[in-house]
Amino acid sequence: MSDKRRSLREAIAEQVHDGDTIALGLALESGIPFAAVHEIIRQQRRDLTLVGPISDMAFDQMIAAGTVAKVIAAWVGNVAGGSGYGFRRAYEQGQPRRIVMEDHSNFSVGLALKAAAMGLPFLPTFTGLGGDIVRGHPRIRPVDDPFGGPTLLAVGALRPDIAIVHVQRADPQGNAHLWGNLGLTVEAAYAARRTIVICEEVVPEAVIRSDPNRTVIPGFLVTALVEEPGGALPSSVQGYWRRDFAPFLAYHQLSRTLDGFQSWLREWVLDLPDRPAYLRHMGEAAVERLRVTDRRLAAEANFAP
Amino acid sequence: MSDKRRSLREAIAEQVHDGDTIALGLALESGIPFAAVHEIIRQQRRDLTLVGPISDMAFDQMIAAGTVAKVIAAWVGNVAGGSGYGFRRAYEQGQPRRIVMEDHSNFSVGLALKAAAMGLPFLPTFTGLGGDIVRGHPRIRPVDDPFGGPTLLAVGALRPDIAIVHVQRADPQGNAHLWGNLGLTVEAAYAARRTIVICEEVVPEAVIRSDPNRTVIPGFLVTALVEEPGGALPSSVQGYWRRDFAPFLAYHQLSRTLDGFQSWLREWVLDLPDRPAYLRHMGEAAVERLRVTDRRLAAEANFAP
Amino acid sequence: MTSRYTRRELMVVAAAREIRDHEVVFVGMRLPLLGFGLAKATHAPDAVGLFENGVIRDRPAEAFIYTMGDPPNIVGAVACLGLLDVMSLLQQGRVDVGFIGGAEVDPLGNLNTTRTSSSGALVRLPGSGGAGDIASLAGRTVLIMEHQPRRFRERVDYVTSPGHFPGRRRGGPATLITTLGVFDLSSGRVRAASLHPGVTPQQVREATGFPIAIDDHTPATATPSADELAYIRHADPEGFWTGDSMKTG
Amino acid sequence: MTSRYTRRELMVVAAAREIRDHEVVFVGMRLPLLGFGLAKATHAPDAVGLFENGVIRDRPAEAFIYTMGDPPNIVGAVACLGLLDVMSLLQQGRVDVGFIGGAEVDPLGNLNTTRTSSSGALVRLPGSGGAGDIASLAGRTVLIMEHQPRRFRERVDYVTSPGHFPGRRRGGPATLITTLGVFDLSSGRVRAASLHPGVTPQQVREATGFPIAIDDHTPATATPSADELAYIRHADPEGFWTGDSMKTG
Repeated sequence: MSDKRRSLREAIAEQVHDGDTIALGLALESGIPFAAVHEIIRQQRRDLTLVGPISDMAFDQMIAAGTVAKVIAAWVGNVAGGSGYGFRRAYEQGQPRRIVMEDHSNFSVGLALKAAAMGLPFLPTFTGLGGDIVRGHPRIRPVDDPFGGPTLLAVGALRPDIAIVHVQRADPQGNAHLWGNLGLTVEAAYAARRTIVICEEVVPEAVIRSDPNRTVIPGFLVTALVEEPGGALPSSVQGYWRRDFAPFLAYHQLSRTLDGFQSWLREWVLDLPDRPAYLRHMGEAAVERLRVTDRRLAAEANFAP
Repeated sequence: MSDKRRSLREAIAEQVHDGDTIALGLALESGIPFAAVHEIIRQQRRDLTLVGPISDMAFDQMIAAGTVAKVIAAWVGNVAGGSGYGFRRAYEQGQPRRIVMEDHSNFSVGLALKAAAMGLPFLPTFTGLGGDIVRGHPRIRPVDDPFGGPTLLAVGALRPDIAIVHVQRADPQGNAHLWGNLGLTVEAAYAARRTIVICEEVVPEAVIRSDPNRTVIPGFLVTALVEEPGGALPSSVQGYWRRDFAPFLAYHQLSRTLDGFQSWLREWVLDLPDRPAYLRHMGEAAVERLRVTDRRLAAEANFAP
Repeated sequence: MTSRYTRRELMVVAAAREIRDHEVVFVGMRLPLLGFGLAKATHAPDAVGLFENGVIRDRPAEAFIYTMGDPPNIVGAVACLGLLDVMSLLQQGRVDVGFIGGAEVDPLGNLNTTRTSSSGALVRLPGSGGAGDIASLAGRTVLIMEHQPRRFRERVDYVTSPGHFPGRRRGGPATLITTLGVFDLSSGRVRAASLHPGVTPQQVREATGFPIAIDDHTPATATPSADELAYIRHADPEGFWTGDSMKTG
Repeated sequence: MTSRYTRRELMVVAAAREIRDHEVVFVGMRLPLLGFGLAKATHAPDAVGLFENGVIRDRPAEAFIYTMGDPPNIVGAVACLGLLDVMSLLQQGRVDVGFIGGAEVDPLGNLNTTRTSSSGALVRLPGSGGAGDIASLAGRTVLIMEHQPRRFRERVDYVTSPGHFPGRRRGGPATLITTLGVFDLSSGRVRAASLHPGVTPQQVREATGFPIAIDDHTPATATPSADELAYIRHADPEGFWTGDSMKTG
């Protein structure tokens, strides 16, 4: 089988292009691929469309760095602090550039990805009726129930060029085990033309095959596999990393001003070559405080035939 | 929390009524709840509508026993032998009674359950276009794509009165762990008004909570929990029971004639009070040959926070 | 006797009282999460909680969580599904009550968390998250708000989470819990059900940007019992969510 | 030299040759499953196999399986998903080729596995299973049939698995592998691509219930190599699927 391993720099360089539609932050507050977000900023991608449910701080950073032309999401901000100031500056003042916002609810953005994952032009729903999100929405239209029930809303399929997901482990072909929060990870990986899987550890295929029900993304959907331990920090990874709250609050404070954001950007993105350097910059003590060392193992599941 | 444990006899008596629409055999060839099938026959339910993808021998037995008025399925027969003679006698000659057949493909019957699971009147699909299954189908109608693409088919929601599923383990509240084949198990449990979970073992809740990603059916959807080891035999249960091929072939031979079926029915259903008696009638040696004693455990998954 | 408590502790108790036993609850973070835990610990031991990220719990996390995705919220969950799985259960009508909040509310119970020009300049807010879905699909919704004139508006600028509207299939706002009182929205009008101890009708009217019915016999919101306070302070020991300068009672 | 082989072994080899490397294959049971394993072992090491019950494998099961749900088919799978997950991938266009069989076929490649009156009385067949979905949605389909006049009909009684039809979105029957030969269906007509060794055009015409184009230069189906036979007999040691009275070659 083909080995899909790449460095994060290679994976972003090969697979993320200017103007691409990128789904990330799909598990909501956990497993956000911040290392990839920062590498995309370092590689100066432009005119990206970002897709996700609640993006936490990641979308705000990419918007404030000027990489984003459009956002398709249910919530953009900073879960710890509320508002995303980078998002607000772009939306309210066009700083550093104007962005187009396609507002969704978590359900509707999920259905848009699910429709693409199912190979359908749309999926019907009742969510949003009576509200302003769906009024004049470019991706949501009324659809009649052919069985005579009340009119529903059709959410049009959204097919990202690429999905970037962070998981606990994968084999060299990209067969990926993910546990804990799933959110919209599976739907996005199925829907996207290309999928980059970033994992805490690449494991022998026997580990993945020992529990095929844990494989949320089959390798044949994966176009690049990156082993990047701690690549989701400061967000959490079940069984591997605790959430680091301080950086969310610090970013929230700093990003109130453009200067503050620029200083954050230099210190944590532009002046660092890669994620290992980011972890060194955090300091070993800080990293070790976040590393999960306890064990609460899943109960045995016997697959013997 | 309320303890949902019942004997199989109690669960069928309380929850399965004449005329009910029952989904079972949802994991396809494995985990077929034969113990429940036989108990339903013993309790002489009538005018049932059966729902499932490929039912293997279970639907044939219920049809031949006269419990069934209608079948909604993609395939009815005996995977080991092909034709289901009980189904054929009922469909071709009305013996022991006429049945109505609603033909589906695996995908379309799955979408019918999924639509109900999602609280929707229908789900769109492209499957079946150009074929006879969908022509004049009571549950499948054309639906336009509101975004201007080609016309699709809408598969109408199918909400069973009850789903009966066999899993490896569950806690007393019915939170159920299932691994190996899933098929349409989850969709049916979500869609059904009531769900009977039959498990190999009731385990302490700590076992289930140690791996919440393995919980395919949350307990609040479960109306009765039955601990019935070997309740799926002769079908397999991953990690617990091998498939027993002989009974499928023997039934295939015997059921060619009505007399043959009646003799099978007496020996394996009517003359046995319950599943433990069925296992005793198989003989300890036969049962032990089928019991899985090897261990091929899923790789560790650490959920520590 | 009742010990001293904060307005937010009072709001948690009011939120808990909105949950009936055996109900399936779409739980938010902050006060509703504490309210769910309090209800479980008192009158609703068999309530079940769903989180929009796919987590299903029948008891609160063992450790304090800042977001629903925090690892302690997965540990001990009865199930951890996908977002669309819990949204499907919500759309199917399996969720009895959901809690939502917003930056602005109007008399129909419409909530705005998307954008507003109430203060003049356009302000972009984070957006719906799952709130619009809960408002659309839950059996009933309980709204939780800071009670301020600029937040209580005759008509919100943008309806992120729909309140009462003609042709609604199901549910809609039932109760509004604010920093000043508890209000009944079930009729599509705002009627004071109780005012927090020490709060006058006049204060409420001044803090509300639209006419509001407060009859003279409106009772005081029931104060937290010692046990209720003990639970809340165990669950939020630093007062991260329930701390409040204005001590009362 | 080629050792003796059965018609079914020949059909397995022909099925394997329909699979290209790196393709995603919707695998059936019996001969297609053996063909998938043979292709993996020879020219298509990176092919991936999907089963309609949700199993995804990149190599055949270690033990002989009678049904795709047998426990050995789960052991060593790369993924075990739901039925709708694999059907979604199929509908999305991620599946290059699928194998299906039937009781009756017609020149358009329509398959009937639902009901027939070809022999006079109505006979109810088991139905579609996943075959109708594969026929509708795969990038191309390969049909495998017993070659008998009553099965090869001008028009099948019931189209369970649609063949070529106007307005088809994608795919359709590409190849028909029978007990007598290999036929090209890609044009919407049946054209002999090869006849099995020892089979005459006359035999084929007599066994086919409709006119069929067999040009005089139609080659003989390539016979199994020793390695191919070795694989097949390792995978089906008892000849459960490939056993055949008529020895040839």
